[in-house]
Amino acid sequence: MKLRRHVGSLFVVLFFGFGVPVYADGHGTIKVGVLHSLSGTMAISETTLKDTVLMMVEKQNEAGGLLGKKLEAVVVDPASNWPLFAEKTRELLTKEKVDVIFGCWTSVSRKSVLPVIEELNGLLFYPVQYEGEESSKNVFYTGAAPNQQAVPAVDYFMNDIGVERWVLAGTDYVYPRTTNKILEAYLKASGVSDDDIMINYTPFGHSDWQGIVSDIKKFGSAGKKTGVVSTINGDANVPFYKELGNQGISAEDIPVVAFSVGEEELSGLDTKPLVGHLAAWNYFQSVESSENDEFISDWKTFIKDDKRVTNDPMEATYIGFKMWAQAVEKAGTTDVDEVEQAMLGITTPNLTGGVAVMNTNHHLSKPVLIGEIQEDGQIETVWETFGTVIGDAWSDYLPASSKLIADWTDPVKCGNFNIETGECSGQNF
Amino acid sequence: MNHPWRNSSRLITFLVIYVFASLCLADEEFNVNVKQLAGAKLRALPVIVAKLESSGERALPLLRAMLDGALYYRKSDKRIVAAYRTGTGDFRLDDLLQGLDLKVASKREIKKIVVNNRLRGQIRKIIARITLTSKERVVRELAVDNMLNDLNKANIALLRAVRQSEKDGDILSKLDMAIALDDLKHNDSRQIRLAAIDIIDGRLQPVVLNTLNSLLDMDAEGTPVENDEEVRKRALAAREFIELKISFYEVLQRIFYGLSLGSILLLIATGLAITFGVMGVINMAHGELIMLGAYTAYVVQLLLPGSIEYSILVAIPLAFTVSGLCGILIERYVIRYLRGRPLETLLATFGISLILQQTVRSVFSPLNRQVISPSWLSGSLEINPVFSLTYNRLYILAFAIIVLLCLQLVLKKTKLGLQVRAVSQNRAMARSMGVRTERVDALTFGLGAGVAGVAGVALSQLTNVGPNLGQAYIVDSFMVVVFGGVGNLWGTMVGGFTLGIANKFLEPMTGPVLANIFVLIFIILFIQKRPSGLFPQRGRATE
Amino acid sequence: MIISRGSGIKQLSRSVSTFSSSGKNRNEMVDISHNVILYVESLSVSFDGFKALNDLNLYINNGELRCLIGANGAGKTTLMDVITGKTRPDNGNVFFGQTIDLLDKTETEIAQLGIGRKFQKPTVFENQTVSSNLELAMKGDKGILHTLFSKLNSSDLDWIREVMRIIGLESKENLLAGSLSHGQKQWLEIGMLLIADPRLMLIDEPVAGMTANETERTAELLTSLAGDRTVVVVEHDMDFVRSIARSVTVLHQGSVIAEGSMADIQNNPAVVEVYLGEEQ
Amino acid sequence: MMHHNREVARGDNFQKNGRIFLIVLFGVTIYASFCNLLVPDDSIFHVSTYTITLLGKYLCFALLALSVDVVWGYCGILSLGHGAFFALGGYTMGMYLMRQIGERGVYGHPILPDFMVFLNWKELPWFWYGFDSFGFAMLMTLVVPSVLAFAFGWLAFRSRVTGVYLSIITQAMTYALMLAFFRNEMGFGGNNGLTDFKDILGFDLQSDKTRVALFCLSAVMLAMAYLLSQLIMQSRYGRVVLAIRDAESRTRSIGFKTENYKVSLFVYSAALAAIAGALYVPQVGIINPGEFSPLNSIEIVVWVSVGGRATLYGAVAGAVLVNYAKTKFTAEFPDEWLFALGALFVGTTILLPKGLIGFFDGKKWRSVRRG
Repeated sequence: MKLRRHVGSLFVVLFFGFGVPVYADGHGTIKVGVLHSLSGTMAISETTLKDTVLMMVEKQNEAGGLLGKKLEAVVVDPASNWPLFAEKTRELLTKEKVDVIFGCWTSVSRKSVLPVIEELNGLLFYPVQYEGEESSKNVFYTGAAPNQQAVPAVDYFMNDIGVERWVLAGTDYVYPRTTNKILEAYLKASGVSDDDIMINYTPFGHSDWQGIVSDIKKFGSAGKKTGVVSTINGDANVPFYKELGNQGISAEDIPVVAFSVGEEELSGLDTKPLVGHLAAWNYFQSVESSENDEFISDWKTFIKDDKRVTNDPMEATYIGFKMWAQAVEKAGTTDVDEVEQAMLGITTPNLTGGVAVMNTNHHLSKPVLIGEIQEDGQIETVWETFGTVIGDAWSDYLPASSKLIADWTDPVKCGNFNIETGECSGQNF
Repeated sequence: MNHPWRNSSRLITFLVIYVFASLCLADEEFNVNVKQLAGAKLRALPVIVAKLESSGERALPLLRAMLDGALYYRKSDKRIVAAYRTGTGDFRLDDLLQGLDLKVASKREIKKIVVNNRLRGQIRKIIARITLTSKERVVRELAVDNMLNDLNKANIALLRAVRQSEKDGDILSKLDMAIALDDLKHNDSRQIRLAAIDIIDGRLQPVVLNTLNSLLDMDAEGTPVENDEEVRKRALAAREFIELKISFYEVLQRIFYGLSLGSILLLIATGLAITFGVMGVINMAHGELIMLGAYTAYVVQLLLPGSIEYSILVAIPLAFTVSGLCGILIERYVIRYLRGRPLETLLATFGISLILQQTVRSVFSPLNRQVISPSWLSGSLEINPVFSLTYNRLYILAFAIIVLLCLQLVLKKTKLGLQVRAVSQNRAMARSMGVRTERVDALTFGLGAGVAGVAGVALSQLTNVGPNLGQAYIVDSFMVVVFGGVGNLWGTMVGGFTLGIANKFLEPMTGPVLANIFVLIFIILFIQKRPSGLFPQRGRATE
Repeated sequence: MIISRGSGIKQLSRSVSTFSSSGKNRNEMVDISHNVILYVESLSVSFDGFKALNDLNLYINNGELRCLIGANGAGKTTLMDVITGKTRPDNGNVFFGQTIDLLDKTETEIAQLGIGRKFQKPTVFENQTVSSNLELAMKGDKGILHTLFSKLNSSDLDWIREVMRIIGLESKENLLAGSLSHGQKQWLEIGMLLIADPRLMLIDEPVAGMTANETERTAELLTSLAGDRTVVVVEHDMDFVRSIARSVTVLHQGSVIAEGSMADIQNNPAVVEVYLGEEQ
Repeated sequence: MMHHNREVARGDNFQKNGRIFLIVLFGVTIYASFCNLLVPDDSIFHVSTYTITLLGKYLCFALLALSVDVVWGYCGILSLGHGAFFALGGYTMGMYLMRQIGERGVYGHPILPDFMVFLNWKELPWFWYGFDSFGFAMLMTLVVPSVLAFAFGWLAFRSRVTGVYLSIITQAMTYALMLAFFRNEMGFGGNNGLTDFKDILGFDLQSDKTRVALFCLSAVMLAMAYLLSQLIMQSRYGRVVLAIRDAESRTRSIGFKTENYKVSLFVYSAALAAIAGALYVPQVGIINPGEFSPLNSIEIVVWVSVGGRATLYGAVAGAVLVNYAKTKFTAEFPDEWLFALGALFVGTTILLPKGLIGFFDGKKWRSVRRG
């Protein structure tokens, strides 16, 4: 009969464990949810962002908190498991009752979170460069849209380096696919012929680049200046650059501009073979400004490691956090709807100088920088846009999305408003 | 006929004065130009750098430092220096003008002269032009190679001039080729053009093929660029020959890629061939043991910052020890209790793999760690312009085979090997013969784990060193062992190379993902035909 | 615990005849017109160069009780493996009766033809009860759908009880087979052969690890089985062989070196040299 | 001699524990549904929708674990690729849900799902036809994984691939499928998979009632699968399966075509896994190729092992327990939870070879003996 009791008590425990609501000490604090993977494949990138949010919360509390309350960070680990992202979002919103969430890195995690955050009317700040094609009422996108990263990079290649032949190399997932679709359309619109574009996709974590690099070498030996636009993700970059170096392809022969390689990735690899290759971001650690100096020194103090670097998604997190704090002050509440409206038009200084503006499509206006990778793993700016670029939720270069606009002010109030039919489709609220 | 003497002495006097004066002037000009570098905007640099060319060899150290990104200026006096990071994080300075050692400076005292790609390209060309007459053969050859990519009029003139004095056969042949290419494009004489085709026939440099291609192209009106029928025919034949040669070397190249991928598969699978093949333990933590090896390489470089060149050699035995000890611990405290339950070792070792991953993540942070490739492992052995063998792959290929041979020696020739084989064949009998089976088990597992660690060192030269390193390889390594035949090291080797080459030959047709999928499907089907792999262990004992 | 000796044998023969009449008419399937039920001709098997069977010839008559003896590695078990389809030979023929080529058949088909085998190491289904073991071995439709829906009818149950009595395990019906003693497992295994009503029984070392008493009972059991069915026994225990054998075949290094009655064999100089000689 | 008693009582025990399990399952389902829908939010007894979706997920995992237990626990086939069947079931459901979105996608395309629109696909690939019908989709949920399981099992079991080899090729199978589904050209949404579902059979997926209904449905399916599996395992078929697990060659030698048994059981198990996947997808709102990852499949096996093999309820308990632990750990020790999980796996394998259920079972019998 003991078994019966055990099985029984097991279920009773589970049962009450869920049935009894957790009375969070939510009266005196504003809760900030942190939804970044701390284990699994994405931990490598996302852990840093968790620490960034924690640092921002600490700073804000030192400065007296918000609305007279202290901030409290609630950290969970969605473990690089996409359905778990949705579950943890629900947990943060219903169990922990957080007022805002900073989180997600991959597009798929954001897509997984999206229905939940819309259903429960939460607020998510998404700090990573992504493929665009989205604008949700409940999400603010502080990373770059393709027109704030990829398109300027191609412009730079075309006009300043004189690239005529293009390799679009990417990991096979949505961000590279979409970005390359946009770039392909953009290049063709600029008069590049099909023969001069080579598109190549590889799986996640691809490590054997011998064949592809030699294909690129061959493609690049046709006598025209060749450039690689890389949307290769994460871990696959190291073996890719090593192979480039070893096969004797230097940045002068065939430069590579990457959208996913930042200071943090560089700190984990031998930069020798990368020197001279490029990266396009909205932020480089090397940019000299007083805000940046302060941010870097705060970060090094917070993380207690003088060697740690800063990167673009950290800046995006920083901007998002600053904007949210301002919006809460402005709205006088953490109520999502009011904060959402207060967010529109909020400005905050960029770490690279100038100001970032939150547009009505929930995307930022930011400057675009193109830099060359240096021996020390830093990226030196070699080119930057004149002023800031407004983030496009919907690309002008994709036939289906060129008809859509996002505008969260009256009278449109829609993330995907079709200007031809005048309809607002696909909203979950 | 005394005059000449007088004349010549006058001439000499004149020359000496002239040279001295011009040297002084050049010196003056050089110094002025160099001074401009300090604090110059990136946009202004190309003009300044272009002026340096006239200073010839004098400018070389400076240009080379600039190319390496080591050119700085001292904030205090705007003096141009070459700065190299020392072990302590400070910089050692060299004054490029006076050649004086300025000793050490901290990062704050100096500022880098930023170089970008375009500038690097420009500098490389300048260096090539300057060093075209260098005394060193290697430098001259490099200069010629660099100029081949940029055959403009001025360069061709320079090359033609150098052609007269050059003695070295290899360099001469390259010079001839460059001149021939120019002739082919610009010379009006049919004879010379035909001779030029003869010269470039069979050359594999991309510029040759490109020139032939453009020669054989049609222009905008649809008439051939080359209007001489005979030349066109010869050019066509030459192009075909070159393309044939290229495709031949491409096959060789593919085979090499396949062998190199196979050597990676072999390395990661060899350890498993022991733990899984000989002991029957399904070690899901195998990948993590590889990862430990890679981290060992990282730690070794951390501890010996001054000797990166040898760090890998130090890391190999250390990684063997670290992973091996870890393996012995796993055997001693986990696997020992699961004897006879092979499928359950899978579960326990899966748990261990999670623990090891998280341990590494806690100790070293979840970020990737930097393992520097020593220079002898970088670059490639260029056999011809379309066929080269990268050194790191070449060494790893050799290394994989050496590891396998050593292991084979250990298993066949040593007492431990004898005992290992005895225990794997008949445990009870071995024990009754006085073999300490428990010790043998621990050592066998340790051996397999150690080899995994060694594989980790090799992988650290190719890919990221991070907590997820091992996961990426676990499925592959099991496939290789099963394909080759469990318990058979030669099978593992043949299996690894076969799969590697198959993968690389499929890749151009299907792309890397489908190639991988096809190889997996092939293995699944193969196992149906030969349930015990390529080289099965036969006999009643296997039933 | 063990049924009394005399009545056991009687009941056995009775029950065996019950089985035969209730089973399918096997003569239709196995052509034994020449009175030979098993032909093994020029059979060779090698493992990694080791010749386990070397050009072996063997004929077993219908209804015979034959003993195979030979030293370790003489090829006895391999021979059984080949007959039951577990091992494929390099060359040679194995015929069941005149017409059925066993080398064409799978293990299952061979079993369904009525060739039963008891393994050297007793293999019963240790996690199932004695009656369940017998039920599984029972003759009948062995297809998936049948086993999924079939229930034991009363005559099936009678059979099972009958066989349990024969093998002396009737009181152990609901015990786990794994909890039986070594000897009991051997009997259960013989029972599993018996309940399938086989034409030919191949029995590998039936008395290994048995007490003298158990051995004696097993000898009686096997002797009583022969006649209506053919029994081939592989055994090391010479006393046991002597007690049951009517004819004996001696294997050595994968070939037959002698065949005949026990007395013949004992006097055969070749056998004395290679086999009995070794024993001394 | 304790051994004997134990076995005599085993069948009985099996049924009794099964009954307890079903009662608990029934109770929890009714209680949670009631407290979610009818008890007001502010009451202490209210069960949040979060809890409902969580429980729903656990039930799907429990069904998945059950399907692995059927082949592994009872037949000794250690499949390290069962996640593939689960994911395929999930994809068929996901395809139905995608088609249900209709014009409500962000691009408002009447037929093509969003991911096809922005990748410039012009028309629906043939394999998406029919998935607008729920009946067809559900049929495919059963057919696709079953066909794969049949083809795979038929090849593998007929050539007598067993033990470790089988485990490793099942792993290869799911790995190959994962790579294939990651490819955007496959037409299943690549890495992002299928997401942004709106409704199922006309019911809004976001509403609490639909969630509760799906949760209840999961419970019902689990109970049905449990009962069916129990029936199967108690039939003679079930005993043949056990016989194959313990002595396959003996089973073959008494005339059973063991490969047929293995294939049929494998197909049955795959179908259960697929049903679990189909129930899982609408509740978590996403299906993507990550579900095919070999590590996921290993985890399923770990659940069964932690719970206890060849008892059915052990697998269920293991799945619920490990996942509950994961939920708790990832929230409470986000940095260290892998240590705990890893230690749990190592610990149970070494210390509790029969899983937690075996541990309690053993305890029970020891106490009987003492008494």
